[in-house]
Amino acid sequence: MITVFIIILGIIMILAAIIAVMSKNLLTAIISSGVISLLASIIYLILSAPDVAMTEAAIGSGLTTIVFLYALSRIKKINKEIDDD
Amino acid sequence: MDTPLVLKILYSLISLAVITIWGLSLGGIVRKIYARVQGRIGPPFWQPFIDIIKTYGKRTAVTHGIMFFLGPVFRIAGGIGTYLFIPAILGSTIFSNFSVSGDVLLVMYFIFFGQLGMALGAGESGHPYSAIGVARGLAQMTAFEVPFALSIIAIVIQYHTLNITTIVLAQQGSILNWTLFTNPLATIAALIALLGMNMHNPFSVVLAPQEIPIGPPTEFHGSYLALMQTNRGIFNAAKLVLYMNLFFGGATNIFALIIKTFSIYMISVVVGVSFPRFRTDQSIKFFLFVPTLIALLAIIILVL
Amino acid sequence: MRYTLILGFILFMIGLWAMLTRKNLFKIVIGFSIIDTGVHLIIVTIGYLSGKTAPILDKLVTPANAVQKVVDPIPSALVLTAIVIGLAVTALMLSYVVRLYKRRKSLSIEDYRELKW
Amino acid sequence: MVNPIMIFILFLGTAFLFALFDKIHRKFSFAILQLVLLINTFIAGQWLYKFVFTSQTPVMIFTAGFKPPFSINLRMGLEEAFILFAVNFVGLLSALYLSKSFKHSKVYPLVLYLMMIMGVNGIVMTRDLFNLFVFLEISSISTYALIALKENEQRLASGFKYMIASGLASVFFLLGTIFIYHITGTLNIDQIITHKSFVITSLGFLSVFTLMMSLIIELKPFPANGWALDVYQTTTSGVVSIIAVANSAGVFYAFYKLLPLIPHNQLLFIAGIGIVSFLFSNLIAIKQTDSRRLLGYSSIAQIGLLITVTALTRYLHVKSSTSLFIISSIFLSNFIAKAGLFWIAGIIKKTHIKEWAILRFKPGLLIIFGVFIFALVGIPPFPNFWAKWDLIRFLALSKLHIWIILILLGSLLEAFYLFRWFGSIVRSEQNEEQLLQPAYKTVPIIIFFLLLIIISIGIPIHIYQFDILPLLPIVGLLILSIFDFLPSKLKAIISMIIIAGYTLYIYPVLSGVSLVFAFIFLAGSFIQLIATMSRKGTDKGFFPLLVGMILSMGSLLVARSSLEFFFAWELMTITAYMLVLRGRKAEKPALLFILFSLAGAYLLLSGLSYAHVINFSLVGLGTIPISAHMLPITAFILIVVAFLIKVGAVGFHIWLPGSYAEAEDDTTSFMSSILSKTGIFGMLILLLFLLKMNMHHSALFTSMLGWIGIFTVFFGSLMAIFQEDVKYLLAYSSMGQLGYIVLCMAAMSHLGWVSGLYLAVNHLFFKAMILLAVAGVISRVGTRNMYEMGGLIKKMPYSFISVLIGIIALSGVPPLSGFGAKWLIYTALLEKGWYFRAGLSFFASAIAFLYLFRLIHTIFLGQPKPQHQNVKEASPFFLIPQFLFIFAIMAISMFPNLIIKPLSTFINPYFASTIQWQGNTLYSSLGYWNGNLVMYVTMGVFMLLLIWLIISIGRVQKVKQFNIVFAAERPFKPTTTHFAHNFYAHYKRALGTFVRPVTTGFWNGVGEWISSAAGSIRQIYSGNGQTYVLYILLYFIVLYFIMGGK
Repeated sequence: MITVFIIILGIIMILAAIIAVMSKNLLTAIISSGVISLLASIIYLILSAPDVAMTEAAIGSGLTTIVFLYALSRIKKINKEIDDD
Repeated sequence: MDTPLVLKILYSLISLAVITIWGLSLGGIVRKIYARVQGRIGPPFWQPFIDIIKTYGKRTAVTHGIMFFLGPVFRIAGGIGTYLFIPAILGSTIFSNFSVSGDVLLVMYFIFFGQLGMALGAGESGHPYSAIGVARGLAQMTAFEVPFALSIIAIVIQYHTLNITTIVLAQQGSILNWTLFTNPLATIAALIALLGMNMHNPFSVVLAPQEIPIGPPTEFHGSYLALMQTNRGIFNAAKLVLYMNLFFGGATNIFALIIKTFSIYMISVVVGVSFPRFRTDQSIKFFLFVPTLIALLAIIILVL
Repeated sequence: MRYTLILGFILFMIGLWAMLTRKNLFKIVIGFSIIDTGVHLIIVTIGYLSGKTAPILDKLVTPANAVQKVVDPIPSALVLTAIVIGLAVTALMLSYVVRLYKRRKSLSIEDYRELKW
Repeated sequence: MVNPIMIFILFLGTAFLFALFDKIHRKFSFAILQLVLLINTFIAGQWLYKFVFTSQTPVMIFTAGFKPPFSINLRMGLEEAFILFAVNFVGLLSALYLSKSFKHSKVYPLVLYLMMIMGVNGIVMTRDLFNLFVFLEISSISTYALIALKENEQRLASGFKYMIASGLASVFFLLGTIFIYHITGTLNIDQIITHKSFVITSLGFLSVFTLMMSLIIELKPFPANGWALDVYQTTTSGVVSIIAVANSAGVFYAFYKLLPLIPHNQLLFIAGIGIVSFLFSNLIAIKQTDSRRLLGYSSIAQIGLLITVTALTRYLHVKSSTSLFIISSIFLSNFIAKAGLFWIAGIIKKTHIKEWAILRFKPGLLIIFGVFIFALVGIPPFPNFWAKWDLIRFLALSKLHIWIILILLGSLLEAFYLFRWFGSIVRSEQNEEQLLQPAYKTVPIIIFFLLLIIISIGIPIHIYQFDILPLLPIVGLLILSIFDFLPSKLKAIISMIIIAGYTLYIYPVLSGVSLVFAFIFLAGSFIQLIATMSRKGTDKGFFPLLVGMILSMGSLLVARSSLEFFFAWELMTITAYMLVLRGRKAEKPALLFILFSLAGAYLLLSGLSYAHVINFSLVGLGTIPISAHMLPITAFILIVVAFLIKVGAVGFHIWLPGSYAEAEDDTTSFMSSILSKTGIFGMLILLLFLLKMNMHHSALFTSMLGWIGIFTVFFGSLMAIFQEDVKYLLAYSSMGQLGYIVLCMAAMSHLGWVSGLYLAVNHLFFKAMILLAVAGVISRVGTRNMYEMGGLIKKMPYSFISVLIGIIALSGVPPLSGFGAKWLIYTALLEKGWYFRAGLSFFASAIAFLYLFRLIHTIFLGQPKPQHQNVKEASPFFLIPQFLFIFAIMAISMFPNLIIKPLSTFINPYFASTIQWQGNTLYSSLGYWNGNLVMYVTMGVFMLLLIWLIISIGRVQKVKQFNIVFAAERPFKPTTTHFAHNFYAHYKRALGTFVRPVTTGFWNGVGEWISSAAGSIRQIYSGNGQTYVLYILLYFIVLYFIMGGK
């Protein structure tokens, strides 16, 4: 039962990874990579590592995604500055 | 060999006088022969003596510098020295000269003494033809030196000595003991080298009168020239005596000496009369090819 | 749990593929973070031994029987550290990307290769 | 003892408080930073002191009160203390160097800086695998951040490449760690090592492989290192010096720590990884013109060498103290020199290596730069030299031939580009530029310089138990350096005093043949030093080097062991190189000189290492019984080639003409007449071994040597005659003359050796005379082209006389001493049965006439040039030594026994004498010669004829040189009338084929091939970060399969 669950999770993660890599849209890519981490934290739970799961969810998924998004916004800002010039 | 020094010097002077007269006469004879071959009457054989006396008599003298002045002295000292280091007649006290000073190596290298001095004198004369002549002469010398040295090496292998007297002694007894017969290849190579040494045709480009009027001695005149002419006689004869000792059994008396040296000289004269002149590079190639190979062959045969 | 191990490796490969083939600097960083996730997954899986519970002392798990009952806590500890380090590296990479972009206005790695040989 | 944990407490404690400190003042926080590093340096230093000077054993520090695996433990041992001391010290100095950058930056770079150094401290001390990972990451992350300290585009780009490459490597490290943990159940390195048998399983192998490979990747192996080079090239000097030395030191130590995990049979692969890196980095660096990138290549190469050496010493089970010494010496050389060079780069602020020429105007900095370069190359007495010596010795003992070849080849490549750089700086024509040398940048450099010097002097004294004798050359060099401000004349006198004192000091040790060479080296130098008094002003640098060179030649004589001999040999080489480099156009020739000399030195080194005897020296030779097989054939050949290079034997001669010609004129005289004989001296020792050993095939060897000798004579002489440049002519002439000596020595007979030594002494006399005379001439006419001279006999009669005597002595015309040499040579050769060699040497000696006449004619005779109207005689300082030599020549010409008798006595112990005396006549088995009588006869005849000429000719009228018989016309002008240019055109027509530059062509071909190989190999560094990641991946995979992973 758990095995099937893990397999399904795994397939979703792989798909998300592929999307993250292939997507033309950076935002999609960033979100997808966040999803991977999020799903990974579920797997950690199953693997009896609740502490890792929490950290992964908070840092790996949450904080990392925020950092990515911040970087993206900075780049957008730089672009805007150029447009303004 | 315990002749007192004064006596030794006296003997050497006598020996020297004899060889000078003979050397100069040889030159005269050769000129006569040349003339006859070319269909002229030619000068008398004592002409060289007349020339020398005349040139000594010239009173005007200029000098280009100290080396110019010393050049002819070097030249004739080289000639006389060469002769003095060769034992001219076997067993003769008078004609043994100063051969106790050294062996055949000494003679071979003393030959250079006069040439070097002459070259320096000619150099200081400042005449381009002199320099060209010297350049040619030295270049040619390096080439004929090779077969000559090789044939001497062959002789040394043969007789196990560098001592000229011992070499002559080894050739005594029969004409067949001469190096000419016991080691013909070395003799031939050395004789070809002698052609170069004597600077007769085809190896006369050093002095080539048509191209560079008389070459190195161009600027010399009067007593300088006379010294050189004297040397020409002595030096020629000295070389012939050396050859006689090394290849033709040496001489036990003055007549043998005269006959043998005359005959050896005739070889180069005959060749000289019948050949045109080589350019320097041609003669270098020639000497390094034919006679060198012959001499090498002589050594190889002896070593085997 | 072989599957999670395989999953970890697949993620690792995808990340590596991204790092090797994507020209966009952002995508390279994303690739790197995917690799990180994959590796973390591998580590946790290795630490997990089937049928054991989390290394937390409670009623069932007493200090006396902990060694038999719980999963190895060390890999988990490692992963925690690695996650934090991964975040730091990712953040630093992104800051480089932003600064590079500020100067060159390009996100393509192809545009940053004057330095060579 | 301070607990090493204090180090971390200090780092962390202060780092967190920095924001606070900074609120007070930047100066305060910076001072704290310095203080922390200083205290840490002190702590490490204290431990180091304990480990070195007391019998302190390594200690383990356990944290949290548990033993591993339940806690992390640290180790403090000799190695750790050593590295920590170095790292913290360089951190301290680099912080000073960066003080200005820190002043204007925000506060966090200070924190990052501390973190980075702390990371390295942690890497070194920790014994826990995961902890190691954490510290690696700490130092990496702070490095990433610091790279952008003063951000610019290139720095950012390179930093990004660095991050993705290094990030990938650390992921691998993590994977390896966890697999090892999975298998062994522990993270404690010592426990893992004790259970290392797991490596044989395929998973075990994979995990160890992954772990080690990631460390190796961090050590930047070729070709997976493009990212590192970019960082080296772009990062600011203070930071890059830390990255290149401190970070690398940490990672290297981690590698060192984990190396026991590698199974014994895999160690050679690891060594191979290192050597590939060493070779290829050095190869590619040849093409590099960017100074920092060049230093980067060199750093990578040195790290590669370290990897190789570490793996090899472990492979060979070399005694740990020895292997530690070798590794730490190589490590230190690179550590100090590289940090110093990167710091200098920050002062120069020029990228292109040619632009570094401005260093020329900062003599102090230039000296330091040179010392760092020499330290890298392994010139004595710097640590690398000793490491090289021990290393090659062990490799030779273990018959790892290929490794010797590769290591020495790589070293030679490295020497090539480093010396090329050095030469181009010293000899460039660049104009002076303002160069800021702020104290905060200069002080670290000077401190490292001094540190290097102290270590370099400490090693020979403490580790090799050198007494003062072999170090005297360095002492002499230093003494003269102190007096370098004095005028040349005074310094020449000081030098003479030093040499005289040295001679007296070593005199008791000398005997037999070493007396002959002492005479050549020391007395010859002493007399020639007079000529150096003609130097104007203070002429800085010349005398220290010269004295260093002369004394190291003396050192060769009194060396007691192979090491002392080699030490002196290398010292002599480097001082000679620097002297050559002083020549105005000597950049290229000097490079060629040092390359060939170093190649020779390396051959000598490997030869000595293969020899089963540690007493390769004349003094040492007497102290040991010689037995067969002491010198295997390989050793013999290697050593003999080394000496053949030194004498410039044909095939190895291409360095010779250029360096003789382009060196300063008085230097040339030293080189030709004295220095070249060191090769002969070495060969003499070698042949003595051969003689006593009864080696198989020894007759064949000496026969070959004889042929090499005679061909050297022949080609040297032949090439000499076609030279227009007088110094080239004399250089080739020297080559020829040394060929004679080789030929004579090879004859291996009493007469052969007597003639060889006779010629060696005679060559000193006449060659020094001619060269000094020529030096005098050149100093007056300002050209070396002979056709631009002419007729100088009237202006410089004394110089003319010495050249005249010189050429007569050289050519071998009786009655001067040269004939003695010829007589001895030919007699020896004919006795030996070497007929063809004798024939060829007759030819060569006739050829010598050609160049000698050309020499004297085109300079002194013929038509003078109008522009030399007012030329004066050469300076008396040139003339005095010449006349001393003339006197010597005259003495041995008149009384050959003066020299031949003692020589014969010296040779007697080795060969039965075949010559005897009767009065003044010398008898050989073949002939005889009375030099005395020849002299009298010649002089007598000459004087008589001279008197006769003077009498007969009467009054002579002196005419001008130009007053010549010229077809009744005057020639156009004297200049065109002087027949001098292309003097032997006809000879060239006849024998020109023999002087085609075959050898030069060959060596040029080799050079071009290497250069183009370097050019194409470096194309792999495409500049694209992704490519570099790919390389890392491929590197991983390929090596995995190569090393037998399944």
